[in-house]
Amino acid sequence: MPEREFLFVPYYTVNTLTGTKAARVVSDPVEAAEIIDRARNPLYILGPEAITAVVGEKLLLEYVFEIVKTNNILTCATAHVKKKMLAFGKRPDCVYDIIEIIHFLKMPDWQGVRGRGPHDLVLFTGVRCDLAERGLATLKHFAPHLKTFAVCRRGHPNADYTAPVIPRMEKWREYLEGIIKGLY
Amino acid sequence: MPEREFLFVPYYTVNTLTGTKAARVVSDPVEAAEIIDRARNPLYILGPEAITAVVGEKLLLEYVFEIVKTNNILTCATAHVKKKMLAFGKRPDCVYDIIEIIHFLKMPDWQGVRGRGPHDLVLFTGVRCDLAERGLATLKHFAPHLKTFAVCRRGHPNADYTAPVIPRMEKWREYLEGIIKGLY
Amino acid sequence: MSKTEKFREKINAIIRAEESWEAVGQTPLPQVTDLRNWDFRLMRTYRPFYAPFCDLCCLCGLGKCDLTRDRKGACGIDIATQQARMILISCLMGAAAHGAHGRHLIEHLIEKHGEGHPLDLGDQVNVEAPIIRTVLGLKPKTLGDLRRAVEYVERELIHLVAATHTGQEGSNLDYESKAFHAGMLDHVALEACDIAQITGFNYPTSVAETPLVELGWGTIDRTKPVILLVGHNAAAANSMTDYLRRKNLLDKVELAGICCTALDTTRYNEGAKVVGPLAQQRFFLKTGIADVIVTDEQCVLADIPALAKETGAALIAWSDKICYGLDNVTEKETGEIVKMITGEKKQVLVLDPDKAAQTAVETALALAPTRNKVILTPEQAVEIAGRCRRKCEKCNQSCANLLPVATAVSQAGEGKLEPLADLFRKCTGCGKCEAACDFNLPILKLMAAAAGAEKYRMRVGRGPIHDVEIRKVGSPIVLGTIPGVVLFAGCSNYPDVGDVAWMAEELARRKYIVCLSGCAAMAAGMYKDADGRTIYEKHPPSFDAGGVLNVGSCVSNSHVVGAAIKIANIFAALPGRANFELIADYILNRVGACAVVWGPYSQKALAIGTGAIRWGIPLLLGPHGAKYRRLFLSKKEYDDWTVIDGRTEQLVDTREPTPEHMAIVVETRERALPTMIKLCMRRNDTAPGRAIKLHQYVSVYKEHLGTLPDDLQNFVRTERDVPLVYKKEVLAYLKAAGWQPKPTLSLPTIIGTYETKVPVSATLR
Amino acid sequence: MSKTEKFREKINAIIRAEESWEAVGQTPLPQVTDLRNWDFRLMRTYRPFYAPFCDLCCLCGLGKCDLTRDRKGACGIDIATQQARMILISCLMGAAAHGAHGRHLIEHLIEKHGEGHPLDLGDQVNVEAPIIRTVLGLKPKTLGDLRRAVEYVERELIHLVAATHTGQEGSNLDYESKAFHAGMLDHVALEACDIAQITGFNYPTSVAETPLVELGWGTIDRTKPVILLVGHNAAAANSMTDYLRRKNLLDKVELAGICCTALDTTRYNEGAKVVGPLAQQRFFLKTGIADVIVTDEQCVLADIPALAKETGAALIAWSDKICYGLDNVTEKETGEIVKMITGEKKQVLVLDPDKAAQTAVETALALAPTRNKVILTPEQAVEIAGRCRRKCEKCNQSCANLLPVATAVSQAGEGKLEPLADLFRKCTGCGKCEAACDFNLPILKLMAAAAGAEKYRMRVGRGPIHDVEIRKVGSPIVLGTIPGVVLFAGCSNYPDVGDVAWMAEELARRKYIVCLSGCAAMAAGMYKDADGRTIYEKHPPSFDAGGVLNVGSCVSNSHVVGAAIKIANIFAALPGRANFELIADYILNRVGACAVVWGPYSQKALAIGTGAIRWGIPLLLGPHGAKYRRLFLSKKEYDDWTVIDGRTEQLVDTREPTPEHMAIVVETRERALPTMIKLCMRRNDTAPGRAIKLHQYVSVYKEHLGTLPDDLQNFVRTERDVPLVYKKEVLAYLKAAGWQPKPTLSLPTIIGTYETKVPVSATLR
Ligand code: SF4
Ligand code: SF4
Ligand code: SF4
Ligand code: SF4
Ligand code: SF4
Ligand code: SF4
Ligand code: SF4
Ligand code: SF4
Repeated sequence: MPEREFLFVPYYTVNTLTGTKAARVVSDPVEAAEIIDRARNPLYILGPEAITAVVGEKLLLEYVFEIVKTNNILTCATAHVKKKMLAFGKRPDCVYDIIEIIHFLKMPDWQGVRGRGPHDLVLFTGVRCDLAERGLATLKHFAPHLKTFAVCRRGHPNADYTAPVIPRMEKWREYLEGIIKGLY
Repeated sequence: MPEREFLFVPYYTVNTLTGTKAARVVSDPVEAAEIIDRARNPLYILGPEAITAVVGEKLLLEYVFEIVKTNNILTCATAHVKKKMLAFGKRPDCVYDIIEIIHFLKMPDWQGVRGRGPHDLVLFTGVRCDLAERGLATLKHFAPHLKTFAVCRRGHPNADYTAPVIPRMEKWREYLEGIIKGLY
Repeated sequence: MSKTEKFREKINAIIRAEESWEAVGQTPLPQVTDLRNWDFRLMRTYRPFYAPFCDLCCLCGLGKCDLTRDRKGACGIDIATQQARMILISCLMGAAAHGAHGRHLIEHLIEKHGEGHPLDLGDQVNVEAPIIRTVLGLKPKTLGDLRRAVEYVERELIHLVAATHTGQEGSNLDYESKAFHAGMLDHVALEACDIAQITGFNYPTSVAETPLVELGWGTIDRTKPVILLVGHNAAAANSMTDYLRRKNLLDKVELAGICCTALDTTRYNEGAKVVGPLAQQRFFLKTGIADVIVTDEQCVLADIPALAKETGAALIAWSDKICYGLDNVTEKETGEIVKMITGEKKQVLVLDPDKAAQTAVETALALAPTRNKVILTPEQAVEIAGRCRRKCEKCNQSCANLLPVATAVSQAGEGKLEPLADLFRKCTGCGKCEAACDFNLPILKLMAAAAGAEKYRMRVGRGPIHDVEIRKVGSPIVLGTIPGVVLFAGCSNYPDVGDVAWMAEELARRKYIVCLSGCAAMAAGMYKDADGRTIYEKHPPSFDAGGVLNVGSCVSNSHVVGAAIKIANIFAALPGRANFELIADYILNRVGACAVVWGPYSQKALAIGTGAIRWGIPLLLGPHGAKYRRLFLSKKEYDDWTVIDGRTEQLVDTREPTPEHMAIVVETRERALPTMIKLCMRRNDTAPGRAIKLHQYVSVYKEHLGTLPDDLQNFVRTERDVPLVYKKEVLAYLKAAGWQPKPTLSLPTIIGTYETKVPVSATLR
Repeated sequence: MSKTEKFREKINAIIRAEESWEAVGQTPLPQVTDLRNWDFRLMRTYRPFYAPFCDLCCLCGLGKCDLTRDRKGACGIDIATQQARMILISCLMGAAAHGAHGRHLIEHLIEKHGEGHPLDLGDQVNVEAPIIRTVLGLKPKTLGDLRRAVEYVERELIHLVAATHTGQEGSNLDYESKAFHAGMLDHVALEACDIAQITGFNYPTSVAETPLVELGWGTIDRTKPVILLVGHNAAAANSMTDYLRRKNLLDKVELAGICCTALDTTRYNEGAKVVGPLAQQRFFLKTGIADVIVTDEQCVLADIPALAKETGAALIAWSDKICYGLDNVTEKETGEIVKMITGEKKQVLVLDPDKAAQTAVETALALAPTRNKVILTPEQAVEIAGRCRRKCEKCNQSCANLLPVATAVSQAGEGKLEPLADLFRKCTGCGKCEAACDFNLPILKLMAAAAGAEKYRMRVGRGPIHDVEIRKVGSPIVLGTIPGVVLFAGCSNYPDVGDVAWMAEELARRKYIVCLSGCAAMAAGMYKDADGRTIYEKHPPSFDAGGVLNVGSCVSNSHVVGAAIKIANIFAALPGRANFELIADYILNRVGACAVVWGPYSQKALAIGTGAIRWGIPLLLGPHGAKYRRLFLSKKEYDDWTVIDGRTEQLVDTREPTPEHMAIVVETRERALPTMIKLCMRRNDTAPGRAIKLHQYVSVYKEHLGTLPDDLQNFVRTERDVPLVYKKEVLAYLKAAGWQPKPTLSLPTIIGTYETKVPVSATLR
């Protein structure tokens, strides 16, 4: 049976159920890798779930390490993530809490982390879902100059790109590994 | 290229962009015909666009006549549709304005048009889109005992079933004719 | 909390209970729950109908909450209660807008005239404030007394706003009762506001035949300096008139207005021009005809600063409601401000209407000669429209009024301008089509070019209905021989601007009394018959059968409700003072009136409409009204229509659904017409009266729906109700429909069918 | 409109300007735009940050409007302005809730004591109403004077509500300025309300060591009749205490409360029990322990009627804010009402707190013996949980707090109850998991069974900070040697209820002054150390370094703002009367205080927080706070931090981002701790003071983030600021970071950096 299609945005926008701008689902991790690869100056934002969530045998954080390694992607440690990163011998490129980094990202003239210039892609992993969603809404409306990608198995409608909803842990591991593979 | 998939409803409902209950798109007119066919006591609500919109060589109204004929589907003429129906020699089974008929349909114990018993499916064609959408929202929330089907080329997220958005007139004619063919 | 002795004393002092003009009734200065039983009684017959505008609630940090499939919010609220809560919030926005407006105007006029300044509505009006009298129990004599009325509104309002907080009311019915309260407060504010300005600015009052003024953007002479007034508070505009008059410049400068400021400016200065209703705001701003834009409050586009910059017009904002983030230059000298505007191109905030007025005039004089006001010609329009890629249809998709913009524009590109001109009459001016167009087509300017600069005329708002008029029409209205009073009020969110003139004309020629206000009063004037006459030039301006009245701006709506009250109070001599239920019951059962908001959009119009319903006046809304989320509908013949016969005090099952609904949305004007006629029927109609109403009903129904009314049996009580002309066919129809005669009552009342302190005997008199 | 002579006279009369306790400042009874320049100045540094909660606006009939991709609404509004408008609406709901509550309480107490009843806060408090004095310019002496304060709130409020109507304000900054105004009005209402009840009910005031009362649902003796009080208005509860005392039943009936009614009841009756904060409302109602539920107003679940029916508890609602559609039986005899409740199982509305009180007691006595209150045992919980199909995860998906419900329930099914007990501490009680579960698992009851009935203790709310305390701590706070005052306020929408106790403890042991109110005051008590002591039992209750104070209910938050004002007014002897800007500037630059709303949900908490910001007090919010939609953030070191040196009147670029933000959301408690410490830094800190603050900052940062603070260079001005313990590593770090010394100021002020009538010299005293 084919997947059912639901209509959220009809012909007349006055009749949209809510909002016409929803995230594009990136179901294929290879495509996800391509999006990351294409970015000139991506920034990876790490939230506290990254240091507690276990995926397969590893911390979620460790998958992110793999992803950022490939392209030398800059990282931002939010909340109290930094300490755990140090424990793995990694230093974040900057430390802000989630709202602060979003505040900077809103400014089109901000020269970005380490002054490398404006970021064109911002990845999110491990931020508390409801808070991330609000932050993504901020960027969606007030940072048209960049794209956001929610690498989160719960899915984020307010991002530009989102991982699909992946309830099963095993599939989530596959997705993450697929991205990493795609990046090499 | 495959159609892009957008995420409106993520894992956590607190993060839905919109409500979680959107219409299912019935792209295949054969399936549309099946839905109509399956109904025990459907009611077809006709709005004023049905008497002005021309599809191919005919009035939209005339397609509806074909649809209701097959199954002896009861009709409700809203606004000032009745007069035009009479001009075609057809009498509506009841006359209410759109809000009134919806008010009755909300009541689970209403014995329906001509007292045939509660309706299980309500079809809409030709009602002003924004008004229909509000009426469909009423039924979605307050008439869980029946299903709604928007036979409208602009699409209706608040219905249970909706025709897809069909900007081209030619395709719309095909869709309508497809339903009629499917019903015979 | 219940009212104790001490509290009662305080009330008595506020309303001067010792004054003996009438005995104080049951509900002086009613608080939030005092009329709750009345509201619940109304809702027993007229149930709230909800059309949720969204499935979610996003009002607090526990959400957002999905309320579909019987889900409740984290706070426990359900979808119906949430809708009612939004309704209350909207009504409060509306009531507050009027209340705040009233407070400012009253203080402004007290500054000028003193709080002891007597209210004077002329020799035709003795019952000066029927709403304030009935609701508060106060007979206001001075501007200071009007302040008391507004203070009452302020005092009540905070409790209603409080009730919208999360974790307050848990019942949709109670939210609706509170919305009714807000609606009633709104009416108090309206009345206080209009009486204040009539008194303080000497607006027309005891005369029906007010002057005709010019209407339509074609009437504006753009070779003169043009000041455009946008909003609802004419304090600055009237000050401009004074200033121009003092400087002998009255005919050198064009004062043109949009929305109610326009209407109220013409009540002060018949040389002022009315551009048109809200729907034309964006379009007119885009033409660049205005040299200076002066904004006050309400229904003013939020992006006027950008629009003004687009055309090089100056912008002066003077209300604390709309400051646009501008520098507050109130403390500076006028000359200096003018220099800032003309020299530095600054847009300014001047929080003083008199200073804003002088500044506007001086700026217009300085600026106008430097501006080049060129309007797009039809030929240019065709050329520009040629750039349209019809296939994209982005304009259509964004259209707030679902219009076929793409077709019209692309046909214009082929030289056919009619569809675009037609679009102009249907367009509500939202501007979304333009914003959506990837080719930056200036769609609104194209429309204007296609439509051309029409000129119309409109009668100046007359204010209150006169007591003598009431005495004259009281009887025919209550008996039903004047078939009804229809008030067209509210905004210009129309399917088609022409609808109002059409409906008003249809009713006037059927001898209804047609009252108009606000944007509707303008829209009604925007149609000319074959002889070039507007509706105002064709029909008498008196409150009598076939009359067509512009009562004034939105705040003047109070006078039509006031007329209904005065029918009870003056004609029927029912005691009105602090007697809300008694009067509302009278109106509901005996005054054949309804209110029509054909182009609803604003929270103010919702508040007005909701207030009207509490008074017993049914409300008909145009299609956009469904977005208000809530209506009040009966189940027609399936409902219980038992009332009390005031003479015998017996319950009588009338089996007669009148009025049929208290708030309904109708899709087309052809359907609206018979619906209004039905909504003007009352249980009290005498047989001849009902026959007249049914005559209209049948004739209209036949014309637009092709047959006798499908529900005729519901409204014929005895054979004597049957209109003569249609007797035979109606009788045949009734027979076929299994019709049975119904009881008729000469004193129907719902007092006594619910718990109230008002005795049934009070309805007698 | 600008203020004229006559208007000024009216103001003078209201505030009794002739009284000479202080000269009247620049802004007596400020109107909507009077403090706009101050607001705009704040927002120049602290820009509004918006996180839209929805892409649409659905507030009027022109919509709904899609505001994505720079689209504007039909009214011209853009997404930022629309967010600010929603913020204003929310703040108004909050301010109105407090204002209406205040009005009712004040009238209630005036009924009892007369309007001339003098305010008396005891011998430790002379500046009785710092907020009212500073904002209005009035020194209130009687209950009647508090009414004046509330009337001012009512008068202003209507203008703000009006501004939310469509077609009003077009600037997000102006909406924010209006929201600040609403927040400030909220504080006036809070103060008036709490002073009234302290005076009228004789609550503790001039004593710091108030009694310890019982907290937690385990403290409730369900063998007695149990009356549960839900809401924020203790009028009925206190009347119950009186009635029980009169009848000698005080120890025969359990009075238990949830939310602020609980807190205020214990201020009157130390035998009353506190069940817990809002988050436990649904859960406790589901246990069925309450025999009678008495609802008043605010933060009361909308579906209590259904919940009460579920357990067979009686329900009495007595507020006009929450009528639940119930029959109003206020006029009936108490005995009769009790019969309706016990006999007919009717839920009733009694709009009189005294009658509601008697009815509740009598009902509880009659009903309790007939009820069988059985609580689920852990064994039963395991059995029931066994029905869970973990795979469905519907509970998780609906969880408003994103909790792993499915895992907890299914593990419980396997006999492991700890995850469920843990869930209980994180659960905010929204009830959505239960509603979503297709197997109808009673998840809340399961949690309760797993968590067990804990017992805690809480100190009774103490009311105002004493003038003597202020004199004592004024200097160390302003110099910075007391590192800060942190107020934990607001709701219980926590990621984890344990966070509050944890943060409060961390701060108290670092010698911060920790104030608590409302739900936060309860949450802080819901943790016991190894010795079984709650935070209230470990720390002194005085307003001094290391003190932990429960100020009282939500309305008592005013006393902490009041303390900051009193530091300026009493300690620094700045004239406060009608001098808002002067005082707020002092607080912003010199009083190291911040407010924390860790579990934000309500519009009231938003209003309180927004008001605090206008006073110069930064706000830290827990993660749910992002749903408020708006924060105020600086650009840190990238911003311009120029201020004026009050002594030299010269501009000085301090390059020091303190306070760093005015409203920020923080994700975890570990991150919150260093953030609070930063938000307590002020430009005025002396070097020793700053060294103390930095010491705390460094130690906390190291502990939770593993290194020296990444922004340490921003807060070290000279080497003397460097904390001794970390001197070496800090200096090395600073060198590496390219740090340069910054100027220090002893009298920093932003007065003079924007247009204001307050002269810079005023800051000097
Ligand atoms: S209620 Fe309105 S603002 Fe809120 S989510 Fe729905 S559409 Fe958006
Ligand atoms: S008010 Fe109620 S329904 Fe709305 S978001 Fe808050 S908890 Fe949910
Ligand atoms: S401006 Fe007029 S035509 Fe254009 S989208 Fe709006 S309503 Fe439609
Ligand atoms: S959006 Fe512009 S180009 Fe496209 S159809 Fe409309 S007017 Fe033509
Ligand atoms: S009628 Fe409506 S749109 Fe027109 S001015 Fe009044 S409120 Fe505004
Ligand atoms: S208020 Fe403005 S943005 Fe909101 S629905 Fe109305 S027109 Fe659209
Ligand atoms: S009741 Fe508690 S666990 Fe259940 S959904 Fe709500 S917050 Fe989550
Ligand atoms: S919804 Fe019910 S059955 Fe499903 S996982 Fe949650 S508790 Fe278990």
